[in-house]
Parts: sequence; C-alpha cells; structure tokens
Amino acid sequence: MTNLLNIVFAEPYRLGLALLLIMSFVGLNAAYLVWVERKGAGRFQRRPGPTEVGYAGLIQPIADAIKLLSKQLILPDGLDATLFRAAPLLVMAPALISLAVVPFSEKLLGRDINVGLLLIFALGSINVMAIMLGGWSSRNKYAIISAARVVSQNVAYEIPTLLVVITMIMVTGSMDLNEIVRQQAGGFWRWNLFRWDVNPLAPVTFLIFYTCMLAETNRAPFDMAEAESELVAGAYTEYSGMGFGVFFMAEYANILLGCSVATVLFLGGWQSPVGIGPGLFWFLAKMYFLVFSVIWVRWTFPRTQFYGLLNLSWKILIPVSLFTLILTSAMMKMF
Amino acid sequence: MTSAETSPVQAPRETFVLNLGPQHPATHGVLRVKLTMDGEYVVRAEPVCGYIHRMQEKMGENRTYAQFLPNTSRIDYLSAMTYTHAFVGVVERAVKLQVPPRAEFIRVITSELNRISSHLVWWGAFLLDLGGFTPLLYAFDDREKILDLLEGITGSRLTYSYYRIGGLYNDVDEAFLKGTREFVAHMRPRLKMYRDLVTENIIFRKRLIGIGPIGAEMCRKYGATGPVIRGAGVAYDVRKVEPYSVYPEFDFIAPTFPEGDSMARYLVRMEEIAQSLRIIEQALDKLPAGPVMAEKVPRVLKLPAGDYCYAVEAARGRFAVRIVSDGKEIPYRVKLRSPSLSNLSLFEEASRGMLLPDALAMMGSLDLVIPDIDR
Amino acid sequence: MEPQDDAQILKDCAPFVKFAKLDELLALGRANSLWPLTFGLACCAIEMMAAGASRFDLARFGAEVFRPSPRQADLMIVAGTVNKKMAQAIKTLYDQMPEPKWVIAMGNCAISGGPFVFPGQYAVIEGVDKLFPVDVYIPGCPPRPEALIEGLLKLEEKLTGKRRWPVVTPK
Amino acid sequence: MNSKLPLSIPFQPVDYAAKGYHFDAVIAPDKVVEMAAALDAEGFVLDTITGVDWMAEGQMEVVYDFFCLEKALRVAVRTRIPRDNPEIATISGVYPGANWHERETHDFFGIRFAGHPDLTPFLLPEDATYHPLRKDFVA
Repeated sequence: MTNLLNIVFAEPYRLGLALLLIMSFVGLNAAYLVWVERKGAGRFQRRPGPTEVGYAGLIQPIADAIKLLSKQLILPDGLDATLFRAAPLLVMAPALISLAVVPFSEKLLGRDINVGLLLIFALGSINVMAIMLGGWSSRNKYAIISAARVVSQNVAYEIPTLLVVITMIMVTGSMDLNEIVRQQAGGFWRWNLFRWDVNPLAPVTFLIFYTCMLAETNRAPFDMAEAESELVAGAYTEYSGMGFGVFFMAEYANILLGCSVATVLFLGGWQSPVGIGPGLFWFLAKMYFLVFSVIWVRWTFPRTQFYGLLNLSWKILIPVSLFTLILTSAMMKMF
Repeated sequence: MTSAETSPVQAPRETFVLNLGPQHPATHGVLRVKLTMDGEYVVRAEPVCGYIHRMQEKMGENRTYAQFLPNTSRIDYLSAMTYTHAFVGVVERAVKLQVPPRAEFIRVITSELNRISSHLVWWGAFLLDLGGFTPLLYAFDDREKILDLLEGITGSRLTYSYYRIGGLYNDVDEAFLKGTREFVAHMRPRLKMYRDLVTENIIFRKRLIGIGPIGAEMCRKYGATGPVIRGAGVAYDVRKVEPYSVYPEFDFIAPTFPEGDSMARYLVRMEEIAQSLRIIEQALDKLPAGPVMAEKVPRVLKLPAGDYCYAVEAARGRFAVRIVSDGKEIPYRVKLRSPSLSNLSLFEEASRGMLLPDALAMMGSLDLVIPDIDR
Repeated sequence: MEPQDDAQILKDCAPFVKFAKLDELLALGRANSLWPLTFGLACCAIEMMAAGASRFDLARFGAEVFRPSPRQADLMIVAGTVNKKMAQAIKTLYDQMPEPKWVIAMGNCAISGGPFVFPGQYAVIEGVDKLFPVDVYIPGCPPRPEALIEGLLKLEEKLTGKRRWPVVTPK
Repeated sequence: MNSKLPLSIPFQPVDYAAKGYHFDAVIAPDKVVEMAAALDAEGFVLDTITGVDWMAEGQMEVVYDFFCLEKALRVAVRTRIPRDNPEIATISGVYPGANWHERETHDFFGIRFAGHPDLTPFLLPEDATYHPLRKDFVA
C-alpha cells in the first residue's frame, strides 16, 4: 500500500485513507468473527449454529448490527454521562490506531514507523482505562467490581507481556514491525518461534505472550470483566444498544490486534513458511488461525478464579518471562 | 490458597450491599441473595426466598389426593418422578394398598432415569456457573435421550405424573425397555468422556478443590441431605438407611467423599449417575411380569384420621411428605419437606469470608431448584 | 405538480424502482436478532434451556444470545409462575429493557396462573399481561421446545408481517 | 455415633409400616428447647418443623420431625399451644437449620417463636400480615 499510495496521495490523505480501510477491515472482521464464533461454538457443541438468516446464517451479523443501531440508548439516572459515552469509543480507538502500523504484507501497511511496537503497547494500556471508565461511570455495583478486576488483571498481565516483548526486541534488535518480519525470511524454521540460537525458550515465550494476550483482551478463560455467572455482564451491564455493540466490536478488534502482533513477533508475519504464495495470504492465514484458537479456547475451558489468574501472572508468568529475558541476554552476550 | 485464608472478614473495613437476584444468571431461578460485601469478599450472604412461592401446601388442603398428584411433579420439576413417588407412597401407606411388584420395579427404573437427567442438568448448569458453556449442551444432548424414553411412556417431557395411587398410569412397552438398555450402554462411555473433558481439567479442579468446605456436623445441624451430606463423608441415603419401594433388592452403594468441598459434591453426583445406571440395569434384568395397577383402588380415597409420612431420596436429597388426615376426602394438612430448603439454609454460614465467585461456585454445587425451596 | 401526479409517477416506476423502506429493514433486522433475557422462573425455564440446547438450537434463528443484563435484551421470555412477591421485580426488569422490546408469555402460569389458580389463592399473579403487554402466548405445562420456537416464529411474523416458513397442517 | 432415644422425652412406639415413622411423643410447649437439646446430643437431624391448625379445638399444633443418619429411626415430637396466643420458644439456638423452618411456620400459621433472630416473612411478600394456612384464612 505504501508505495502505491505514496504516488497517488499526499501524506495526511494517505493516512486518513489507511485508517478508513482499517476501520472497515475491523468492522467487517468484528461482525464476521462474531459469526465465526457463533458458528464455531455451535460446532463445538454439536449443533448447527445460525443457519436461517441468510445462507448459513451469513446475514446474521448484519441483522444484529441493524438491531443494535436501532435500539434505544438508555442513560440510567445519575451516571456520569460524558464518561459513559466516551468509554466505548476509548476502547475502540486504540485498537484501530494500532492496526495502522501492522504490516499486512511487505507493502500493505498504514504507516511504516520504526517504533511501531512501542506505539502498540503504549496505546494498548488506554483500552484498560476505558473499560474502567465504563464500569465506573455506569453507577452499578457489578460494573464497578468488574472495573476493579479489569485494572488489576491488566496490570498483572502487562508486565509479562512487556518482558516478552523486550526479549523479542533484543532478539530482533528492532521495534519496526516490518523489519522484524523481514528478519524472519526463509522458511518457517527462521521464525522467531524457533530462534533456539538466541532464545532457547522461544516457544515458551510465545505461550506466555499468547496467554497474556488472552488475559489482556479479557477473553475466556480470563474473562473476569464480563463474568456472566458472577457479575451479570460486568462493566457493560448498563450499556444498551450500540454502546454495548461497540464494546462487543472492540473485543474482537483487540483480538485481531493481539493475534496480528503475535503473528508478526513469532510466526514470521507475511513471510511464507514454504517460500511461495503472496504475503497477505500468509499473514491472514496465520492471524486467523490464532483467532480461531482463541475462540476454541473460549468454548472449551471454564473461567479461572480471580486469585488463580493473579497467581498465574505473578508467580509463574513473570518469573519465567524474566528468566527468559536474562537467558536471552546472556546467550546474546556469549555468542 | 483458598479464599477464606486471606479473607478480611474478621474485621471488615467498609462494606456495601450487593443484591444478587432475583434475576441473576447464577441463581438458576428467582432466588435473591442479599450480600454484604467487603470488596469481593462476602461478609454476610442472606438468601431471600419466596419469589416463586406457589402455594403447594395450601393447594394440598383444598383438593383430593388424586387431584393433588400433578402438583407433585411441579415442585422439583427436575426430579418429578421421585417427588410423585413420595406422594403416592404416603397415600398407599395410609390406605394399605399393595402395589404390584412390576409397578415398583418400573418406578425404580423411571426414578433413576429421572435422577440421571436431573444430575445432567445440574452438571451443565454448574459448569455454566464456572464459566464453561459447552458442557451444558453435552449434558442436554444426553438428557434428551432420557426424555425421549420417558416421554414415550408418560407423554410428558418434564412433569410426568406417571405414578398413580396404587401403581402406574400405564405399562412400559418393548421400545422403552430396549431403549433404556441402549441408553445405559451409551451413558457409560459418556461418563468417562465427561471425566476426561471436565473433571480432569486443571482450571476446573483449581476452582473446586478445597473451596466451600461443608462439614458433616454443619450438614447435621442444618438438616442438609443428599449429595451435600454425602460429599461431607456421611453415607446417608434414604434408599439405604430407610429403604422404600424395592430398593433393598439392588446392589448399589451410596457414594461418599470425605473432603466436604465443592469437588466432593461434584464427584458424588458423577458417581451417583454411575450407580443409577447399575440400578437400572439390575431392575431391567429382574423386572417381573404382571399388572402395574393394584386391583382394588378405592374410587374415593379417604385416609383414616392420623398423620402419615413417607420419605424418598430425590436427586437433591431427602424429600418427605407428611399428611395429616381428619378422615375426609381431602387432606387436613400436607407438609412437603424439601431438600433444597435445608441445603440452602447452611449457605449463610458456609459462605462467610469467601470470595464472590467461590461463593457462587459453592451455591452451584448445592444444586438448588428454587421452586422446591419456595413450594 | 399535483399530488396525484406524484402518486402516478411512483406507480409507473414501480416495476423498475424498488423503494426499500427503512422500517421494513429495521423490522427484518430486529426479527432476526432477538436476544432473550436470561431469566428463568420455573419448570418452563428448563424447556427454554432445552430449546437453546443442541437438539432444538435457537441459534439457528439468531436467538441464542441470552443476555444476562436487561439493558442488552430485546425479548423477555416469562418462563414460569409470577407471584406477588416477584411482580415488582419482573416489572422493573421490563422497564429496564430498552425499546423496542417484546414479551413472550411461556406456559400456562405466565398466561393465566395456570394450575396454581384456585378460589382463595393468595400468591399467584393470574397472567403476566396484568403487569405489562405480552406479544406472544405459548400454552403448555410446560410447552415443548418446539412450541417455544413456534412462538419465536410468531413474534418474527408479528414484526415483519411475513412468515419464515409455511405452516404445515396435519392431514 | 450410635443414636438412641433420649429417655427424657416420653416416646411411644408407632407402627412404621402404617405411619412412616417410628416414635411419637407429645410434650408440653415449654419443654421444646430441652427436647431439641436432648435429641441434638444423640445426633439426630432436624427434618422439618410444621404447624397444624386445629381450629375446632382452638389449638395450634407444632410438629418437629427428626431423623437419624445411621439407621431407620424417625421420630415426631408434637406440642400444642393455644390458637389465640400461639407462642413457643425457638429451637434455632440448638439447630440453626430450624431458623428457616420456624420462619416458614410463622408465615403460614402466625405462630410466634420467642427468641427467634428474625421472623420477617420468608416465603410471603415482605409486607405480608396474613397467615394463609390458618383454616379461617380468606384471601
């Protein structure tokens, strides 16, 4: 996209167009990932899932969207209306902006900047704050409990995530996502997932990143924010209509982002594992495989207990990721 | 680390009241729990009942014995067969009706099928409480097979009213007997699959083991029965201790687990499904021929003055009917002793100092049917 | 131009131009995305769960998204007996649901009090339509899951004016 | 624990096959706490507490059912109190499980359990003042 668009458009327009494309990409994906989730859940549970609304239920997301858009937006009495309205947007926006630096193929990326990784993780923390705002401004006890949970959960999981990312930055020596992908050229054994030479625990690093990604996107088995059987609908309890719809979409946008970053960091991004095929195809294939695994996990595991979740982070993930970091730096120093 | 160890409840700093229900996904019906909380710790959990009080005892006092019979399958709708069994049992006992053996055997078979279907619903709903959605659908899939069998002979999926005073509504057919054998053969490997899929899951084990301990003494003080007391290591099962119907003829055990935590109650129920399958198999083998209705059932039933009791082991524990008769066609007083009420009454004491999700997991492990509490 | 001419032009164009009315689109969207409130009262709730489970699968019609919060639900399935103690709570739940919203009264208890009505009864509300408007009534004690699905189709029919499948009458 | 019948309560044997319980005792209303303590010491479990309204005789009967965990041993203890002033001591101090049974009996019959921690309506609405299972109750 860069080269082509550079010719046609001047910089500000180009970025605007890129954001527009990303927004439609995310919107379409969020809608159809819901469909995949519902279909997938159906298959995991020996039932057909949506079938009647359009062929194989393909119009289902559109019907849902029409309904949510035309639904009354209730502002319950006595809440902080500004924050209540801002929260869904604040959840959505960082994911959209972050996707602008993700290289979908060598050429197809919104903005090629050399601190892309930094940008993503800097924006990623806004997401948490937004859910907290939503919960807090709702003036609902369930929502407040949920907000408190989200904050402590995300604080606990930011640390191992960042430790893993630092390890990867050390391995690759770059914060430029495209550069990281370029380094992994030449077959799947060159992926960062298999960089035994500098990081003997590379697959473990990937697993830690994957777990943290599940936790940070509030997906099962770490879906404390929306723990249905405990907190009704968690931070979203008071949101109706599209307010809830945007939260719902943001969840999928964040999954997309998380899986994209995992693909870039560990699975070689748009590099083909066997040396053939277009980059975009391989990137999407890898990313959607990860997305599918996220859905798979959700419909298989029960929810963890809250202290179990924090114990996992503070007692296992952080020490292990610290150890990997030290080990990697030692390896790099020695060899 | 269990939640009670780190609980600040000994000296709560600042508390707030959280109203759980009457519409809340975890209460499986319309129970309301008034929670006084310190953060996420439960300082006091006060169940508020009565949101589905349906006057069952009052209705017992203004209709005849036969007319009250359909009500019994609507008290605990998941375990309708056993509840009807208790009611027909008490009337048969009072008017000294001899029920034909074939009818008693079929009662045992259907009661045990009903117990399995009840436990399956509980299993799915309990996993739903823990945030796992898929097992519910697996459980309902197997449950549909039982419902097909029972529907074939009773005409109803849930509220059977299949037992009549003096016997049964009708005899079972070949399709039922064959289908039941097939179901037993089908269910055994499924139980193994459930174990592999859920019981061995590490997240699941961590959420249950050591959580929500209920001791034998607490069960005794509150009158908790069924899987709750057997999960505390006491082998109390009405079918064993106070045998009724033809249960003494079968070889089965009342499974107990001494730990008293949520896991023990879970394992008791899973083991009970296996034991029920054993009973069904033996009953099918021994099923005698003959009529299914006693010969001389009086058209107008009048119980001699006095009071009569009959207790059965329902899926949730001991269910007892006490009828006080003054010699008329309608009872003077019908008292229904529901297991869920006694099982829930210990919740306030047992949940003190627990974290909210743990307390809800423990409430799920008590297996409550709210209309059974409220009657 | 005279208004009659407008009408005439519209009529002339009818074979070539389709005027998709927004209302119809909205109705179609709403009818195909009825999210029920997770709200079971008694026996009927078990059949409601069964309707959502594998054999009957409400998901086929996009109605399996049981939302625990009334703010996100479109449809309240009153599945069971409502008594006087519950009446206030259920009315609050109805008020908390955002417009447009629909109610299905599932089972005899929700329709009329069902088997629990007798002279001198002191607890049961004799029909939830005494509390708020009801769109579809499903009789039965309890209704089978198929009946619930039929009720859902009836509600869709009410919204869109069209029936999803033709009705098959037994010969 | 091998439960036996406490000697302090005047138990009469009953035909189990015909009635469904083994022993029956009628005690004075002021002896209920003593009775509960004696049965508790022997390891009995409280099955249920219920009332019966004998309107013709102007009395309320309170029936306590107990059962035993190890063997088939079921006892009923009954006591009668005047209908115009139905008051009896609570046994929820001995059996905490009696709390809800007594509240329910209070709901249905208006029997006041002296010393009970909380006699607010249990199954009836919070503001209910009627007692539906009394024989003279009119809705």
